[in-house]
Amino acid sequence: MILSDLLGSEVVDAAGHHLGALIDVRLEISGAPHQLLAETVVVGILVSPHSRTSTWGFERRGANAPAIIARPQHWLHRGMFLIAWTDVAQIDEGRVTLRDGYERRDPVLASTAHPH
Amino acid sequence: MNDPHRPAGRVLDAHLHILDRQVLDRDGVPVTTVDDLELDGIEPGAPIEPDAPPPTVAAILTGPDLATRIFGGRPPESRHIRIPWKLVSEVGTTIRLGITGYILDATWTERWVSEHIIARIPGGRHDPE
Amino acid sequence: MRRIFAVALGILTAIGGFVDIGDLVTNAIVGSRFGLGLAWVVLVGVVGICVYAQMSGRVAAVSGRATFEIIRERLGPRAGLANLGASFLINLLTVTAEIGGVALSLQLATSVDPLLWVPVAAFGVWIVIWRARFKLLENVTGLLGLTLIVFAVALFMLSPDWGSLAGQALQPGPPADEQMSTYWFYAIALFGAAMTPYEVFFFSSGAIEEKWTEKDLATSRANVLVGFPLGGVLSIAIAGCAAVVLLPASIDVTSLSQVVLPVAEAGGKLALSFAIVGILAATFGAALETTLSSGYTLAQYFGWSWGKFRRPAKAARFHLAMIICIFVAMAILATGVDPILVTEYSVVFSAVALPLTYLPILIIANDREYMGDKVNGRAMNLIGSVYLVVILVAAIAAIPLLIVTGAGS
Amino acid sequence: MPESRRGRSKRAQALAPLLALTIVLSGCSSPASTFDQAIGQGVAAVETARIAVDQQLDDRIFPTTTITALGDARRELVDASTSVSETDTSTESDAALRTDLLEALALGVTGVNRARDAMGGTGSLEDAVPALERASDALEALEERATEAEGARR
Repeated sequence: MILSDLLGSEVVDAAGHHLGALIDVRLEISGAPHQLLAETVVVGILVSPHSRTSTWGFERRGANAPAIIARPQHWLHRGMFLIAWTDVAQIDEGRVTLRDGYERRDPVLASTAHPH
Repeated sequence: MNDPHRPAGRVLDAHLHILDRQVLDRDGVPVTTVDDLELDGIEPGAPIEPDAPPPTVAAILTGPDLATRIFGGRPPESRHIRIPWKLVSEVGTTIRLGITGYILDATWTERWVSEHIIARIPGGRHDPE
Repeated sequence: MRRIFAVALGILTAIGGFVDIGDLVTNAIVGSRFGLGLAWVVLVGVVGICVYAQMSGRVAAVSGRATFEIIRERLGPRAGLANLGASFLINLLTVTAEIGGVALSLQLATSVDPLLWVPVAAFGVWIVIWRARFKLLENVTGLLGLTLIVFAVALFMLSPDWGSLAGQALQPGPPADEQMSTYWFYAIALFGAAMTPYEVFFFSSGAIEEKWTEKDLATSRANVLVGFPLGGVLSIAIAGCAAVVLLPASIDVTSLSQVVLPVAEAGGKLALSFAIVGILAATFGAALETTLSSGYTLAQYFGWSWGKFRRPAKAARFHLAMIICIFVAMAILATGVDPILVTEYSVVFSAVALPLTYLPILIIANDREYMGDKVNGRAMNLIGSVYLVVILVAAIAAIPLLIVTGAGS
Repeated sequence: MPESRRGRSKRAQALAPLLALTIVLSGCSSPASTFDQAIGQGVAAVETARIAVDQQLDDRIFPTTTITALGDARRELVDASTSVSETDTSTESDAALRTDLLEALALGVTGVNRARDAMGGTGSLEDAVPALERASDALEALEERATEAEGARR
């Protein structure tokens, strides 16, 4: 599976109700250790109810400067949430189905400040 | 292991932090950009077992994947140029590889242009003065 | 001492490097038609390029990432490609205009048909890019370009009626025989000439060529904040000269020979020789910068190995792309198209393409993952946001005005 | 290049077909505006030539620069004549204006050519001055006439 096939997919709940669009895939560098870097695993998907465009990172870090860009971005992606991979029931072409009783989680990324 | 509330390692978002970033080799020489990522362990159209292991990042894709990401469609399987994810040593504002980029498939056009054109022009192999 | 020298050199090259064929031609045209009535645009443009260059220089020094890498990373491949296409084409137009400008200034010195000079100029540009060290190339052309100060000297020697010049500058608006739309068309052209994106691609990639770190930020700030405004003063002086000598004789500038007439009027052959050397150096320097910028933008978008600090064989596609650009520019000039006209179009389209290159820099300059604690402050974000609006308005208005005014004719 | 390069409006059309539309939209195709533009172009060229010749007589300019400036001026004059000759008119006064304008532009070309010849060693540069002055006067008179005609039309 290729990442860009997932991006932009419609996300629906178990009953088929539209929830939003998949705009990113959350990863964690935490799997089995490799020679150089630990395995990178998928831990969840980010769903935006109102827009399929990129967030330019504004939603996930609580970034709010400069306001002229941050405000429209926050508005465009209002109500964005994170779904744990364990809540994903099935992936089809252009469509992601969640399990019954899925949980909407906070999408904000813990600070990974890391200049180069 | 994959409860997003208690991350066990570094957490990042694939699109935001990896896609379209520069890939540099061990010596800091640009290799390519991340045109796409290959994920292992997702079977389209098949239900995901609740206890199935989570998908993993398998490889950085480059070459024809850029064109298909922009214009749509999908390159044939054989046309993908892959850089296995296990060669990655660091993910920051760039993706660093732990090896020299010169031997990778991803740099064959660079090698070709270098050997057949640029190196043949006088001065092409020398440092600027 | 060494440090003071480095700062002084940086400032001088920034002054010389600010003025290129676009600034020369557009300012002379505007001066000959509107006097100093558009001088305020140069001011707006200079502050804009300071803001833009300062941010991208800081991003490059702190994160080690050049402007077009960031454009692709933040906007994604599609918007990035649209941006690349536009920036690259405008760059190509600008390369063409600059090489044409070199040929025209050689014509002023020799009266030999510029078409014969085009291949010479193009070869000169290539060989310098191929062989010369980055620092050398930047400093020599920047310092020689400084002789353009003769335009400011000439303006004083012409002893104009300063009161009426100030009046033109302080009461902006078109003169009676010009239309409002033409006035605004040239306002955008002048803005585009001052804020050409290639300057920023070159500036930020240059920071990486010279391996800047956070320590160099103060130097970079001084270069930008002193050098560019002085370059702006030079631009206004060019417009002023045209306003004093050409405007009263109702000469609308259409050629480079007209641009230097006021200098000869004021200071005779000595001043004229300074002006010709200055124009030659400024256009040649800008030809180098724009050619390099086309290589930078392509390489950074596709993730090729680039940079003059590498030997050509280690940045092969980068060098090949630049060679192709120079050939295309030569081919365009060989059709006999007037470089002055190419220049006029290139500055207008620069204004059109600006928002997409400016936006990602503004975003990244606020991104802590890239910048750590060197992110934009409040004041910088305020002025950065104001300029985002200015740039957007100019870009949206440019094409309609181009059509309505028939390119200012 | 100088002979193949053309004046502003013509060159614009050659560069981009889009500009044909442009010129229609901006109303540049009416005889009056073509004439206005040609007069402006002619005045600019003749005045440029006069300044260059004056500076040459004062020895303030390099001969190479003078020759270039004269060449550029001639190109503009020829281009203005071409666009005027190719204009259809619908009134007597427009037709008369066209004739007089072509005459004035031809005077300008004569003056510029005389100056170029003098730079090449044939004849004296002083002789070019009166010719250029005549062209300048003629164009100025036409400028007034065109303004009056415009006033009458309104």
